[in-house]
Amino acid sequence: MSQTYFLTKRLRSLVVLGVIVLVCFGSSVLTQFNLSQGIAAIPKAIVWGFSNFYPTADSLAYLSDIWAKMQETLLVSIAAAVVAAIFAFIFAILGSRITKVSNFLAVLSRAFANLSRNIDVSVWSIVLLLTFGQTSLTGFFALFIASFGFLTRAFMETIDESGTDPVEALKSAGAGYVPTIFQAVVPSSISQIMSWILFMIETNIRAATLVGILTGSGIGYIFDLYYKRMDYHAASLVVVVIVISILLIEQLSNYVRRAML
Amino acid sequence: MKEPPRISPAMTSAPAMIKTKKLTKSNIVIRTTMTVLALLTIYGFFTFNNQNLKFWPSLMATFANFKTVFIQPHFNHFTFSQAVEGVTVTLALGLLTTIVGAVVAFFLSLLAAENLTNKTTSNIVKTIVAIIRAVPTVLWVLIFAIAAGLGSVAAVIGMSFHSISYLTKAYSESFEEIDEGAIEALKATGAGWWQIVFQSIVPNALTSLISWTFMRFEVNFGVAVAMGAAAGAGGIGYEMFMAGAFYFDIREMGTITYFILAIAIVLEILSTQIKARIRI
Amino acid sequence: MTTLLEMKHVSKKYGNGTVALSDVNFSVNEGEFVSVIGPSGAGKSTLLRCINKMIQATDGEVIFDSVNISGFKGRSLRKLRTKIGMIFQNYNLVERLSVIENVLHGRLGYKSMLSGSLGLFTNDEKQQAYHLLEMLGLKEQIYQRCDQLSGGQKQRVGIARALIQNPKLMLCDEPIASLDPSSAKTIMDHLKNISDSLKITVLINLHQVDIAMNYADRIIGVSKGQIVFNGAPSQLTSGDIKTIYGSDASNLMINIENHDRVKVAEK
Amino acid sequence: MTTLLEMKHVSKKYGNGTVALSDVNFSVNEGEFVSVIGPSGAGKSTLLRCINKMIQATDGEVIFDSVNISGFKGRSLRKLRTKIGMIFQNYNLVERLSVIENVLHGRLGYKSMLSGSLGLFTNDEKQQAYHLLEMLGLKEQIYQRCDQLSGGQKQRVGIARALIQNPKLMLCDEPIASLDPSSAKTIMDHLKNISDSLKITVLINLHQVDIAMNYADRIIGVSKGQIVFNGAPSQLTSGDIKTIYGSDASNLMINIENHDRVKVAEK
Amino acid sequence: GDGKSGGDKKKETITVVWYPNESADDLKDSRAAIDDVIAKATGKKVVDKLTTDYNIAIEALVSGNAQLGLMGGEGYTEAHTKNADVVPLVVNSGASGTLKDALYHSWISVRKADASKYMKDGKPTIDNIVGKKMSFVSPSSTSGFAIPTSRIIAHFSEQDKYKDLKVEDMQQGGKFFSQVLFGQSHQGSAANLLMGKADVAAFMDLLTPNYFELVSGKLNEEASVLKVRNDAGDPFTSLKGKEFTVLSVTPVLNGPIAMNSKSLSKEDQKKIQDALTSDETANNSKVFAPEGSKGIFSKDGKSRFVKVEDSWYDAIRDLH
Ligand SMILES: Nc1ncnc2c1ncn2[C@@H]1O[C@H](COP(=O)(O)OP(=O)(O)OP(=O)(O)O)[C@@H](O)[C@H]1O
Ligand SMILES: Nc1ncnc2c1ncn2[C@@H]1O[C@H](COP(=O)(O)OP(=O)(O)OP(=O)(O)O)[C@@H](O)[C@H]1O
Ligand SMILES: [Mg+2]
Ligand SMILES: [Mg+2]
Repeated sequence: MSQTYFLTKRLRSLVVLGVIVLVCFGSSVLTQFNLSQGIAAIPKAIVWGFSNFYPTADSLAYLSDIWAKMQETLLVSIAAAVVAAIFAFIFAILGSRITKVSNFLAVLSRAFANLSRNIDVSVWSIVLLLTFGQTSLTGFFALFIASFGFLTRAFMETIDESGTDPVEALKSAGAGYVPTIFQAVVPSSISQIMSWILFMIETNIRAATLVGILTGSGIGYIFDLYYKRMDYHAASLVVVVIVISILLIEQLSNYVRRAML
Repeated sequence: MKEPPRISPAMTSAPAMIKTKKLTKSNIVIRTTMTVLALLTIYGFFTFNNQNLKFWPSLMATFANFKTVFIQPHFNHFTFSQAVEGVTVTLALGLLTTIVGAVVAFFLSLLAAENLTNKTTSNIVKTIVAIIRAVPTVLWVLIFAIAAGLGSVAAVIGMSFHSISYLTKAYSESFEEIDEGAIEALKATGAGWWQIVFQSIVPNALTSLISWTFMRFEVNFGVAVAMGAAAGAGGIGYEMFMAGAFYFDIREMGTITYFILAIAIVLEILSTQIKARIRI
Repeated sequence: MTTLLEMKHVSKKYGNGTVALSDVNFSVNEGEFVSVIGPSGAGKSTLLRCINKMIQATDGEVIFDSVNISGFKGRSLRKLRTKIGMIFQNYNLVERLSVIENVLHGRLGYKSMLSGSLGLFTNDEKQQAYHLLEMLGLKEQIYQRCDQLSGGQKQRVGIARALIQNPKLMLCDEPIASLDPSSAKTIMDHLKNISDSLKITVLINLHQVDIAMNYADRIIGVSKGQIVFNGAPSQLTSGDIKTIYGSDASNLMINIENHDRVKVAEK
Repeated sequence: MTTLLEMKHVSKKYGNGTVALSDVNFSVNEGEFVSVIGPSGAGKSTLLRCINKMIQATDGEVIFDSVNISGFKGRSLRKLRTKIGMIFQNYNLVERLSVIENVLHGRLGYKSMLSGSLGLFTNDEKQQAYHLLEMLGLKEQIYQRCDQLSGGQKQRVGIARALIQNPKLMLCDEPIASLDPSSAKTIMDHLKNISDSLKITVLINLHQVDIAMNYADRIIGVSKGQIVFNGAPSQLTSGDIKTIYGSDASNLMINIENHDRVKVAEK
Repeated sequence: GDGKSGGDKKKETITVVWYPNESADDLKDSRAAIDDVIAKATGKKVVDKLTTDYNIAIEALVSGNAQLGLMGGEGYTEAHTKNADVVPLVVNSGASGTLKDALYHSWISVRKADASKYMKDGKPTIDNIVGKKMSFVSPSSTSGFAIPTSRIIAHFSEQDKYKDLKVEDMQQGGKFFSQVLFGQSHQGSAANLLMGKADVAAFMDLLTPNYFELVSGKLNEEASVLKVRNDAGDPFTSLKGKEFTVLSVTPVLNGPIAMNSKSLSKEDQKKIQDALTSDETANNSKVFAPEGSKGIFSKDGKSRFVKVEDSWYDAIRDLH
């Protein structure tokens, strides 16, 4: 009776498992990754980390330098998220099913957001590096573009989810387009939107490290500097500062998120 | 406007001034957050170390560059097939880290889910994982690059660290959402812990496990690109770094950008499709 | 008696080809309480929405207050809509805002873009909102957030929002479908009360025939996009019900013989 | 008649200080159908769960099948649990899995870690599952996913899962609380049938006193963690009901005088 | 790609790590030629590891993840400090064919158009580089960072105002310089200057035959002017003909091909050393590129690989 049912089910699981193993194997060959080396690397790394990668009393002298850069990075991350949020909001309004003005604009704004979101922030950094050089602005713009793409999509979904109902009600009361946006769409989605912005700030701080390494600004730059100088004690201090900052920001935004509900 | 209200059954007098906005805690928090963020943004713009950069000319130059990047891509230092190879390597890096991450995260998340272990274990695992997550991926890769060697080993292990911690959080939250009853029922039949995990927890959470994993795969592709660029991990990202930061050949960057974009879009479509399908 | 609303040969065909209304003709007098009944998908919602042009009719004319509004657009349309209040099955409130803010939304049609966007309402308007809420028994909840209200309370906020528009006509699209019987009765009583005391014309979609018969001055039966009954509740026969609802009329468990005219609470 | 279960001075105090059970004593004979009734929070669920040690009693002894199981842990506990089937108000099925897979979960207690984890069941076990499902009228649904079943069907899957354990005792925690009356009757009939024909002892929490009286051989009344009634349904008086449920007994709309013994369907 | 079983495989391949400068695409043939010599000598497979970071190359040698590497002097001494098993194998000589002139030079240059601003009494001086935008190669580069910074510090610390000038002050803008860039390679640093991103740049003379040619003055003399060759590859393709003036020239010891002696058998060490120092290699035009062609090393007189000891690099250690 039930043999074929269980057999097909088991076969399916085996096929899925087989595909995963195959993909793993293929990827390992392609990237010349060697699992045994990889596993061996971990204890090695831990040993290396404990013997080299820790802040020393000497490295504490760099703390003010590091903190200054961390501050710069925090500000860049926040500014990029906030400015991106403003643009993203406009694009999301134009792109959302509920509030779109015309189909053409909606498609256009979606396409634009997709473009900026699907190209990694590292790509933008390198292009921007050519014109803005090693300045905070390079980092700002790189993060801005990436945030913009992500937030546009997030906002669009938020607005879509906030529902047509209040919009319909205001429309039927004779309210115009702009007042409808501000009186129905914004209040319905504001807490979600704020929550996305906070999330974006967190993401940006992480990405800023990468962008900083690529473009020579902020906390990424100073890590890179110490790292390339092989001053691993100072570099580890940078990591500590980053970790503490990110954990703090996470806690803070979790608090705000809960309070906003 | 209009005449005063036509409706006036016997009414008590209303307060002379009526405020419409009542400051609830949530409104206060939202406004404070908004104000603080706005102020920090403005303050940020004033403090940015722009080194006498001429803003508008630079911005215009950037647009010109974007135009070149997107309108005039070309091949120079590498061929089409090399670009495909680069993309494939990057994809493979992304796949590998996702799979390694998913497998390790699966077991860790069993320890991190409060309903599967005890609160202490769960908190310890969650804290460790949060700290690992707070270290940006690129730093993991760079740290491993020195400590453990070059190229893909460092890249895969370093990138996996972040995947593991991210997925551990996501998976354990999925596990915690599972109805206590599903676990209780199997416990009552005399099933052991692993049996409960594989017969109840996994099937129950499968949908969200898969959807989180795919989401992470999308992210990991981007990370793999970035690691090629920032940490020399190879693949298309490395080519991009060379083209952009070493050869200053933005037209070639355009080619690479298109490759990356194409894959990213394919991945997104794939992941949306899969998510839609497994939800059924 | 003056005619407030007249529909002449109104048809609506949706983009996907569904013919929701075909050649609908009827008129409503000022102060009348008219209930539209019909099975699901008959076109009741479409009919109501064609009146305030939330949906653009494909064909025919809608005459409101002696003006042919079929071609209204932009400003004139918005101005027209201030004269027509609308009440929804799902209340359609902005849940995160307070009760009074939601009520004041009914004034947006009268305001400039800027003051509307910023939510700057005059003291008069606020007083009016206050009195309406008092009248509807929501004095205590004025500053409460709407997501903390019960369904019946939400619908009363919806009514207040429509009333503050100073409408001549109220369109109600299944206003009690989501409510428990006791809240439903409260809402119907309020609507009847408004119609009686304020002389506001009410056009209401209902799917409970018995309630429609209890409250309405006139009943319009819609089936497959066409008006198949138009007359006083007392004229509605089992045969008509069958025409409106098709052969499954018995499933509706409607008991027409045996209904009492519910006394309308005079507050 | 042999005693299957005996509770001696069982008490349970939760971590937060709530005393859910205090000095509970009773015994259940083999094949008996015993119903536990009592108001919400009385300790019914706690009582049931102390038997299969899903909750560890703070004090007292539980004797099952002549063995004191109070100290059971690990393997011996799991083995004990295979002898005690449990049925839940919310069915507690793995919704994504098929009916037969859920039923086979009842065999997990008998399997090794590996074969259990991988879901490798023997042909015998599958046959048994099939027959149980057939008996419970779910032959058609065998390969259906459980999220596609109705509540009544889900509960029958739950019963099949418990039965495949070959239990001596079935613990049922409000098995019909989420069901409509007709499905509830089917489930109660099945349970009674199982008890009668398979000689499985059934201990069932119910909050409908009338149903308890219709089906049970004996009723145990729990109030505030203590047993305040223990006897045949026919001995239960309005006074007892009041003792069990407190002064609001009238709110329960229980009509003890006037109940018929429902005939148990013999399949 | 090579597959599994790390242990055995590792011994059959020799990994050579290259600095970012030598990782450039147009030096591929040159790298291959050197790999070839090593492969022929040992009979083993030789794998290239290209890097984007100096320190990854250094750490690779230190940890034994790579067996051989062409390094800078500064990088070598750091590697040796971290792990004494890292020792120099050979170094490329100067025109004499001996260690005596196994030197190259570190330059500090400015664009020719701006050169007049950096003149004092008709002679170039670094006095005016204070507050300018500076481009170095990488913090772990010898000629692109260590040498020029020590030169600058030595020059300025004579003045009271700059008495306490430290290397740290050179690494970040806003201290001594208004901005500090790192080109990540000598090519990158030079390009920073010629593209106008930096006012002053430090890089080495060895870019000359491949990318630059002399316009006036003598090579490796202060005040000499050079321009980008017309056939220069990236990153100079869009900078053809741009000119710059060398303000300061400091000699630097050539960097060795170093090895991690623990991860390479004695036998192989000898074989490689012999092969590299052979006449055959010295005459291999792919390894030592004659004038007009591109290579990692250029043929100048009798230039060849010669054996070198760790102590030879004490001169660099004295810099600190
Ligand atoms: N936006 C739309 N696009 C296409 N068809 C639509 C649309 N809205 C409604 N319809 C169709 O038009 C017909 C009439 O719909 P309408 O919503 O007016 O019915 P109704 O009488 O209000 O039904 P209900 O009682 O379920 O609310 C239905 O067949 C419906 O499927
Ligand atoms: N895990 C727990 N921790 C603390 N207190 C608990 C816990 N579970 C139950 N209680 C408390 O123990 C008492 C008995 O609870 P129990 O669930 O056994 O009652 P019940 O008779 O099953 O009620 P119901 O009919 O509502 O299911 C209640 O006061 C309850 O609040
Ligand atoms: Mg409708
Ligand atoms: Mg209970």
